[in-house]
Amino acid sequence: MTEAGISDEIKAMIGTMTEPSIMEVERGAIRRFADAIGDPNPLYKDIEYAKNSRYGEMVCPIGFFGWPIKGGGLEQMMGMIMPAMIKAGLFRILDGGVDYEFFIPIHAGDTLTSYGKVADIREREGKSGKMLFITMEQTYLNQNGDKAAVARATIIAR
Amino acid sequence: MTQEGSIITDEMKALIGVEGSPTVFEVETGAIKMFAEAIDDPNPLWQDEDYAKKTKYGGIIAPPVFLCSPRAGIGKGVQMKSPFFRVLAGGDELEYLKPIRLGDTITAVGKIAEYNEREGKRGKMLFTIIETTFKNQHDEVVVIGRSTYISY
Amino acid sequence: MAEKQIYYEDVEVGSEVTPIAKVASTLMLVKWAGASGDFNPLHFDDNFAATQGTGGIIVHGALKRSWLGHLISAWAGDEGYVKKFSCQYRGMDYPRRMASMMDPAEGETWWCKGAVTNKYVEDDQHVVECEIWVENGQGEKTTPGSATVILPSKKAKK
Amino acid sequence: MARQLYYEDVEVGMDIPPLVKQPTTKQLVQWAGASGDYYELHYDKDFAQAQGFPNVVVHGKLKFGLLGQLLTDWIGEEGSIKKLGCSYRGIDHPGENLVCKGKATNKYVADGEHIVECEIWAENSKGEKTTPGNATVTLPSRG
Repeated sequence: MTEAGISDEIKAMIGTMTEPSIMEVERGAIRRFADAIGDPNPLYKDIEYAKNSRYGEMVCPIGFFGWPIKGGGLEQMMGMIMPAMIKAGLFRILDGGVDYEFFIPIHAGDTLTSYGKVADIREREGKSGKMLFITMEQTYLNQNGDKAAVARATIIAR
Repeated sequence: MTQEGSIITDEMKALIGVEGSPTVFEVETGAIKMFAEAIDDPNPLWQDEDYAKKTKYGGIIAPPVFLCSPRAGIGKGVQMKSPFFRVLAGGDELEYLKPIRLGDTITAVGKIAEYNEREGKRGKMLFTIIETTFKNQHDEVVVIGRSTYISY
Repeated sequence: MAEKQIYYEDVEVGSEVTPIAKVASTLMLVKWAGASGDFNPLHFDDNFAATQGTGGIIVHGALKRSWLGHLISAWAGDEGYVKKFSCQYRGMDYPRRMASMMDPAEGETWWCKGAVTNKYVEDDQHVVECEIWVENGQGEKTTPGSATVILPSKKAKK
Repeated sequence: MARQLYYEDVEVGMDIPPLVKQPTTKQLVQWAGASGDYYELHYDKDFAQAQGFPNVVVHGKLKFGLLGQLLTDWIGEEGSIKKLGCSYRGIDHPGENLVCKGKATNKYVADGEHIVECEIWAENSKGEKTTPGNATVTLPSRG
């Protein structure tokens, strides 16, 4: 693997952050979510049950990040990176998947602030030529400023 | 007494006025937004807090037909009886007493208000009118809905 | 949850994550669109899907991801905690059509499954790593993934 | 928003500015999500065809929602709706034009309120009123 092949323009984007976006977590959104995926857990629909649980309020299901909680400026980051990639002749984009890491539960009524960061850009020589692995990190903070979750999305460009 | 030839039985009449199980619905930003987007109604009164503050309402309110949905509980929880199998929604009527405000918790309770029968092209038809009363968290009636269901 | 809480001591490497069956009906896809806010017509409009080369309307990847979220959070129980979670979208899935108002037509049922791949204690946390996946009626893993779960320990229980 | 409408601006027989809509399959799915009405007739084409319809059908209550917009657009922020109702008489399909229209049928002052009664409806491209209804609104007065 060689780092030399990445243009300075692309390399300079590592560490770039997006504007924060703000989302409110509503009970109705959690209910619609649980109903849609067929998850009968009362933590997602029954306020009384949730209040008596160790969470004290309805909580977000695991799959809640990505959809409907988007944010984090994924599109904004892509918008910043794309022109440089196109210039480098890397048009084909593959979704390399998203990893989630959770730190504290997110409750209905929480206000999440998220921001995105271009965490890493690596170059690899694949069978069909040069490939770029771009890792974009989205961090979600709750209203107390505590880190609630981090999503790491990888985009492969070739 | 059941009238001669009437399809409305005493058993059905006994259901008039019996209140159904309540539906509780929170008027949240997301719910109003979904509604406004579904009918493609860009009125800032439904979504823009800064704008809505300056109006006579002093804050975001819901569009007029907002509570006319199964999610908000219109016509829900009411035991219906009909000699016929097929049911059509015939129409809805809403009466407004108070604005529906963002943040309200609305409790809907329905009941059968009346029956009517009519002779249609394909025989008898039963019109069941369900009245749904929507109250806010201050126990004020905000909307009364009258929904007509036609079975035939 | 009404189900019995699982403890760290209950699982071994190779233990099965309690499977969950899902039926991706057109009804579920429409509910998901509403819950997620993803209204791409590829997931509900036959005429549109016919122009996209997918062979018909397809199940949202994020819906399958959320099923896996259901699988792992239901298994971890109220006392457990999902720490890390990821999955990849490898294959397309087609929803079941509805034969009547209540029942989907004959066709496949999807299974969300998983197995424990590792267990260890770290920083006083009882960590269990799992491989998870969604498989279609032909047994193909269309959505493989992994999860890291913190489980309660019987030893810590008084 | 548009200029505020006043009671004095309204004459019996005058038209409410029409609202042209063309519900899409996306809107029907959005409506299902917003209303919780998940009846397959409104999004599953195979299901709709099995029921004898050429395509999926626009929810009646969605059309009612459009009539609500017709009125709120017309009466402005100072106006209020007292009553609003409609009947579901005909079927509409997504992708087809649906024009919401109305006219003032009566106006009077009662208990200090300036009241206007209207006939409202949604009509299809053939001019058929698939969703006729009525509304009672109050408007501010210049007097």
